[in-house]
Amino acid sequence: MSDNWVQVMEEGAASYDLPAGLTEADLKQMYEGMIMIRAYDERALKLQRSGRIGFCVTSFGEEATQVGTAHALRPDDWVFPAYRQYGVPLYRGASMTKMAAHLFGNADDSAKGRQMPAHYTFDEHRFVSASSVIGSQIIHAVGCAMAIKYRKSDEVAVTYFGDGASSANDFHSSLNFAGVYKPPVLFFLVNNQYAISLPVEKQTGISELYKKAEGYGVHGIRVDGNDVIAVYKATREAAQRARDGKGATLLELFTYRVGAHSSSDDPTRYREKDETAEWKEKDPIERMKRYLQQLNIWTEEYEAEVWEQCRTKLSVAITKAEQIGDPPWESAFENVYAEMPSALEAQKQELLDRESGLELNNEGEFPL
Amino acid sequence: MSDNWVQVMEEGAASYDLPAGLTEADLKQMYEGMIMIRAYDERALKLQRSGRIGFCVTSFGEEATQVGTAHALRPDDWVFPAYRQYGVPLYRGASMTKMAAHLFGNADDSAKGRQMPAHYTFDEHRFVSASSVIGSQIIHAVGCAMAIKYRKSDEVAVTYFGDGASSANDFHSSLNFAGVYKPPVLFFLVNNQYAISLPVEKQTGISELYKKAEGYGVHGIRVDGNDVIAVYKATREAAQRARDGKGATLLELFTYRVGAHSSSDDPTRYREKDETAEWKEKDPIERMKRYLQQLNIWTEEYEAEVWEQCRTKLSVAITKAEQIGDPPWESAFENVYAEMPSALEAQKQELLDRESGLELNNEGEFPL
Amino acid sequence: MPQKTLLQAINDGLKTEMSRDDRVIVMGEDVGINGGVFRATDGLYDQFGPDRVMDTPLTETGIVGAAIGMAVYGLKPVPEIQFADYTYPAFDQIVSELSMFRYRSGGEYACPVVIRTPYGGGIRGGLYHSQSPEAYYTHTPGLKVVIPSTPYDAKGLLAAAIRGEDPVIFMEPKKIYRSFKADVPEEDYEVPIGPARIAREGTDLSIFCYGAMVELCEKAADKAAEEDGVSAEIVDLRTLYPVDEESVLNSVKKTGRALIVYEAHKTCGYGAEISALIAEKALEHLEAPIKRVGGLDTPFPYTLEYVYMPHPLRVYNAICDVMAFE
Amino acid sequence: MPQKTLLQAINDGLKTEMSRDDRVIVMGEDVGINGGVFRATDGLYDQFGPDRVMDTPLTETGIVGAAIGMAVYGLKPVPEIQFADYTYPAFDQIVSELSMFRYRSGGEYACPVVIRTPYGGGIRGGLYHSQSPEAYYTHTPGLKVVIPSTPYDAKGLLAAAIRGEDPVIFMEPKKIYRSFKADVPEEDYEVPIGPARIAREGTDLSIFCYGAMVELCEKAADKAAEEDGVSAEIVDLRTLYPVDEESVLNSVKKTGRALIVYEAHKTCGYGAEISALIAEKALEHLEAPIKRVGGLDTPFPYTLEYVYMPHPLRVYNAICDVMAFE
Ligand SMILES: Cc1ncc(C[n+]2csc(CCOP(=O)(O)OP(=O)(O)O)c2C)c(N)n1
Ligand SMILES: Cc1ncc(C[n+]2csc(CCOP(=O)(O)OP(=O)(O)O)c2C)c(N)n1
Ligand SMILES: [Mg+2]
Ligand SMILES: [Mg+2]
Repeated sequence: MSDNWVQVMEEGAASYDLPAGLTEADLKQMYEGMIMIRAYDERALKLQRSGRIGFCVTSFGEEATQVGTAHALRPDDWVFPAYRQYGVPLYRGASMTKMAAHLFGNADDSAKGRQMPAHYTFDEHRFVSASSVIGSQIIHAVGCAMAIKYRKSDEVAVTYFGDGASSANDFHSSLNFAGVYKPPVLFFLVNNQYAISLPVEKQTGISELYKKAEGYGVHGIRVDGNDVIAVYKATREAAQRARDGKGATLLELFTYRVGAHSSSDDPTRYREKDETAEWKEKDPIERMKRYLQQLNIWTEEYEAEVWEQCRTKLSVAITKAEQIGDPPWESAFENVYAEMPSALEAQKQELLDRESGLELNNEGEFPL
Repeated sequence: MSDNWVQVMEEGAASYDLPAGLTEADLKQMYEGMIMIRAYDERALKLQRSGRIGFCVTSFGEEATQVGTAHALRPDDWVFPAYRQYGVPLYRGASMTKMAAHLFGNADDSAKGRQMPAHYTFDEHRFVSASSVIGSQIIHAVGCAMAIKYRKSDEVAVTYFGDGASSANDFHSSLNFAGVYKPPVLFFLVNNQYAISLPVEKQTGISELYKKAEGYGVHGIRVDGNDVIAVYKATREAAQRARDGKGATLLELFTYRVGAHSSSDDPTRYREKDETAEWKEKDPIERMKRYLQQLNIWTEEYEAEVWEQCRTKLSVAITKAEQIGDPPWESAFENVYAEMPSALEAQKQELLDRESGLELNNEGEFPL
Repeated sequence: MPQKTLLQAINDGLKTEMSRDDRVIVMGEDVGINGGVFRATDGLYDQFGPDRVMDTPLTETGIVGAAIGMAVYGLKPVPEIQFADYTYPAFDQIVSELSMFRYRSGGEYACPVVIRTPYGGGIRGGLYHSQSPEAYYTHTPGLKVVIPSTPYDAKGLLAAAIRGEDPVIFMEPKKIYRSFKADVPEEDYEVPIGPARIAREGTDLSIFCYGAMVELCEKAADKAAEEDGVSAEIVDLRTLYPVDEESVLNSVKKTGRALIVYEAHKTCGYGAEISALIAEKALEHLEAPIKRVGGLDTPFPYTLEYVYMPHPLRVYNAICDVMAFE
Repeated sequence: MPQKTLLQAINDGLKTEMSRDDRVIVMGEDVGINGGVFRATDGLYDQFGPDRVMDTPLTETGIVGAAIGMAVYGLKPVPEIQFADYTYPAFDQIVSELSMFRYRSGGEYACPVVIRTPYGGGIRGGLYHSQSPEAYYTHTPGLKVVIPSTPYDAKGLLAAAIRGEDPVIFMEPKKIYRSFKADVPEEDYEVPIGPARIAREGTDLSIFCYGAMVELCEKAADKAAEEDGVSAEIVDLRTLYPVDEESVLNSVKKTGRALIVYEAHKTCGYGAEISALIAEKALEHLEAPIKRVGGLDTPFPYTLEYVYMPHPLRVYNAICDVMAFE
């Protein structure tokens, strides 16, 4: 293992010591967390395929990047995610009903049905609403961390984004600000090797993306993103550095997008089945399972029970969510400003007076 | 001298061999070119101070970055400059009258008086019009180089920009494209250590800016920007690499902005006189002079004659330029599109019909 | 004659232009192997290869900026921005560079780049896959802004845009990408940039619209004709800048009443310009206030998309309002 | 009471707000040691130190984006963008992020960032130091857009913007930064965001304007009063979004004639919205077409700045046109 490559669980098996002060309970919690995400994705995709929700994003194969980081952070650390990190609030204990409500974009959704699925927001979990614009959230994490530093607080701000996002404007502004102001921010670059159809080799001229940090005077490191303990360990250390006033770290979490980009995408158009199969072998949940087995804390019954619990939790939440209707149409006018300007009030009144022309009228299909 | 630091003329004196196939005539040409820029700047500043032109930019201390690069390029190589590289067209033989016309923004200006001074354009010298928006031209050079590659031509596209511009969006998009497509483009990062009042230490988290290239898989190198021969040599090599299909190079030309940012700026507000004095010692023209002296190709008379010629050329051109009036007011409507749309024609007609309200009406002062 | 959807017509148009002129280069995110997320560039990669159909990194400012550099060299790039909402990271390149290159260089350098981008709602794309930013671009001198509403026009206007000498923002109404087919000639042809199209003649009021709103206005007009005997003239503007002032003013002079329909936020949307144009140059012909039906002055919601967007019934109601005025 | 220029009033306003509330942070290019290129932030660095007056790297998207993150945390950042023309590299952060944060998060996260930026012509700044991009921002729901025209309003509106809960684009007319002085109270006070100001009462026609155009309209109105006995009412809008509809409509109902003056490109400029508003809601009160005097539909030229910009005589001519109509 080189200096800049963090891996704890050897790919086959191995390393029986519990690292970094982790207890067996910690390991189980992480294992269960990953299964929860897997179960969530399977269910979301089913809902989408059967037309019960309009769109979904999955993170098959990337569960460790979410759970390992989340486990290492404090609940008061701020999270600025992309769309593929809903596993983080799930792990932080977000209400499953609220999660499901967002999938439906219903009246109970904390985003009030205004965003496409996968754009969760949970202020009680410091999981901050993101746009769909790739990369734009990165700089918000930096600003948040600058504010933390200004307030001399010991929270950390973290942000997740993809290999594709490393090409975006605000990757650059963010790393640059981080190098100059040294705020307590962690950059989780989830390199799943694809930006929709574009493989990472065509995204940028280097293959080890963590090296981009150097050009900004920011500490960079590459982590086996399918190794949940390595992700935990690297995050833990980087967060400590940040809290100690030593500034930012860019953590490249090297992994693979096993599923499609989204429910609208067809990856067979642009990549080989073999490649995907190879990475399915490296499944982070399977890897952890082998580890737990070697520690003798895994049994078939345990596994079955975890799955059962996850699925039940999901079923209950989804049944509930499906009964909740759309947000009231008037809510479309709220929260544009702290107070509704009178012109907007008038636009609302105009619809209210008529209440006609308020039916669904979509013809197209969401493409990506 | 390290691998990534190009210097030919030792600061004190030294190294008597003519490098890289340069003749004495080449050396003299470069020396004279630098003096021409110096003379130009002195005159422009005087014109500005006496209110004869509205604004100007100077490049005191940065003459070698322009002349060294220009000497190494072919006339058919494309130049995408910032505002501080008017020495390049000057060196490429642009008409002095045209240069002066631009200072006045008069009817003879090839930019038709539409841009502030220091935004020259000369299609006959492949010196491409730039905006004032910092960094935005860098990606144009990359696109041009991609087109060159598409056409399998052996031209090279080059772009100049400052240390400040390395923080801009299009520095990032440009280096990234260069790493991916490997087009024949050279990036001249003129690190003069200031972006208006911001010292480079606060601009970014590293001090050797050429290292930014690595994160994109682009070749990077640092050059003594006050050593015109080093600049020449490094450019020559990088251009050859580009023509050979080996892709882009980022050349950090390390220098110092001896003058103010522009005629509106007062550097005493933000930097110490000592610092500037120290760098005046490193003057690139003086340095070259010592070199020529050691080669025994410098005399007092030669020097005096060069200055005399430059000044005369300038005086002639400026006298001429000052007699040319403003562009006709109707010209404000031209070149918005290939053909003038009728609505614009109507706006013109409206003024024509009235011809009142066409006097100058400025109250403010340009601040930077 | 083959029947094509608007999307197929665009695909056809791109193939035609690329075959005619090797200066034409297509570039953008996922436009190559994947054929574009909407499939507008489907088949181009196979036919023209990776040098002419370039998959790019995820940077819109890079895409537009590089296209500008290519155009300066003499090529004719046709970049795709995956969604009009993602033109904003490229805003500086579009507004400060692309639009002004010819002007600032005194005519030395032109930038005939055609930016294709799908815009508008109707596919449940939520806040960031539904916007209609045309007014940002019609307020930017140096750009032409074109929006087709039929397959025939889509191919013909695209041809005119690519063959022209000016930068064009070519906005494609994604809602109707696949919603109907119509005749599209195999041959190449141009629909000139500038003239509006009278989509339907009428005498009682003029409806000005473009893109996906044309079909919707037709529905509303049908209802008004049937139920109220109103004869609405529908003017499909097609080119937003430079606008066909004459067609706008002639129509309103004929009918005396004007309604403008657009999906973008109502305030400061493009419809405001049409209204101001009429109020400046044909006010004395008006028999009723000029009404606008626009998108809401809110961001574009996901679930409540139908509240945000103009709907045939909202347009119908507006027709009634305008007709009721005496 | 002290007499201050508009620029001094802004400087005073910043000092006042920073003294009142330690959440207020100033940031931007050259705003620290250098005091801002226009000196709007002069003295702040010495008084409040580098933690609250932050010199930033040259990246507008970084400046606005970081300010958003700070606001999410609970601070009140007041970034300066050196010229309004340089808001474009930050356009995505402003339009996709800043404006929509509250909406998209269902009200969970607010972003009370106040972006200060000098705009407009009048200092021979050429293409890229003269633009008036207000219409881009008034077309963006979620933003408030404020433009003062007097020192008193500048301080008071800035206070209201900073103390408010919404993002504000605070545009400062650089042409009149230093051109006159007027009373500015030492104490802190607010001028509320929203209401327009009747700069001059009149009965014959209404002139709607803002920023540096107000002074210019006053000159034109003086001439019209003297030479033609015209009594012009001048409405200084001050807040462009949300606009004070009532004041606009009341004025036009009183005078029956409307003229709108702005420096931005005429087509799709903010004046189009005011015209459309009147044409929709007060058409029956109009005795003449609604006229707009705007900047040209060209980029902003350097030498020929005076051709581009509205001039008192152009406004005067327009007053005559509007009054001539019967
Ligand atoms: C600015 C912008 N451009 C384009 C898109 C369309 N788009 C959505 S996701 C995506 C790819 C993102 O790839 P990556 O950052 O690697 O994240 P991943 O999907 O792999 O998690 C693209 C191009 C967008 N959302 N925003
Ligand atoms: C996008 C943008 N932001 C701000 C400015 C204002 N400005 C003009 S020059 C300058 C500093 C540029 O510094 P650098 O890139 O180092 O070039 P130098 O002046 O040192 O040659 C700034 C901030 C600008 N022109 N464009
Ligand atoms: Mg990816
Ligand atoms: Mg510099």
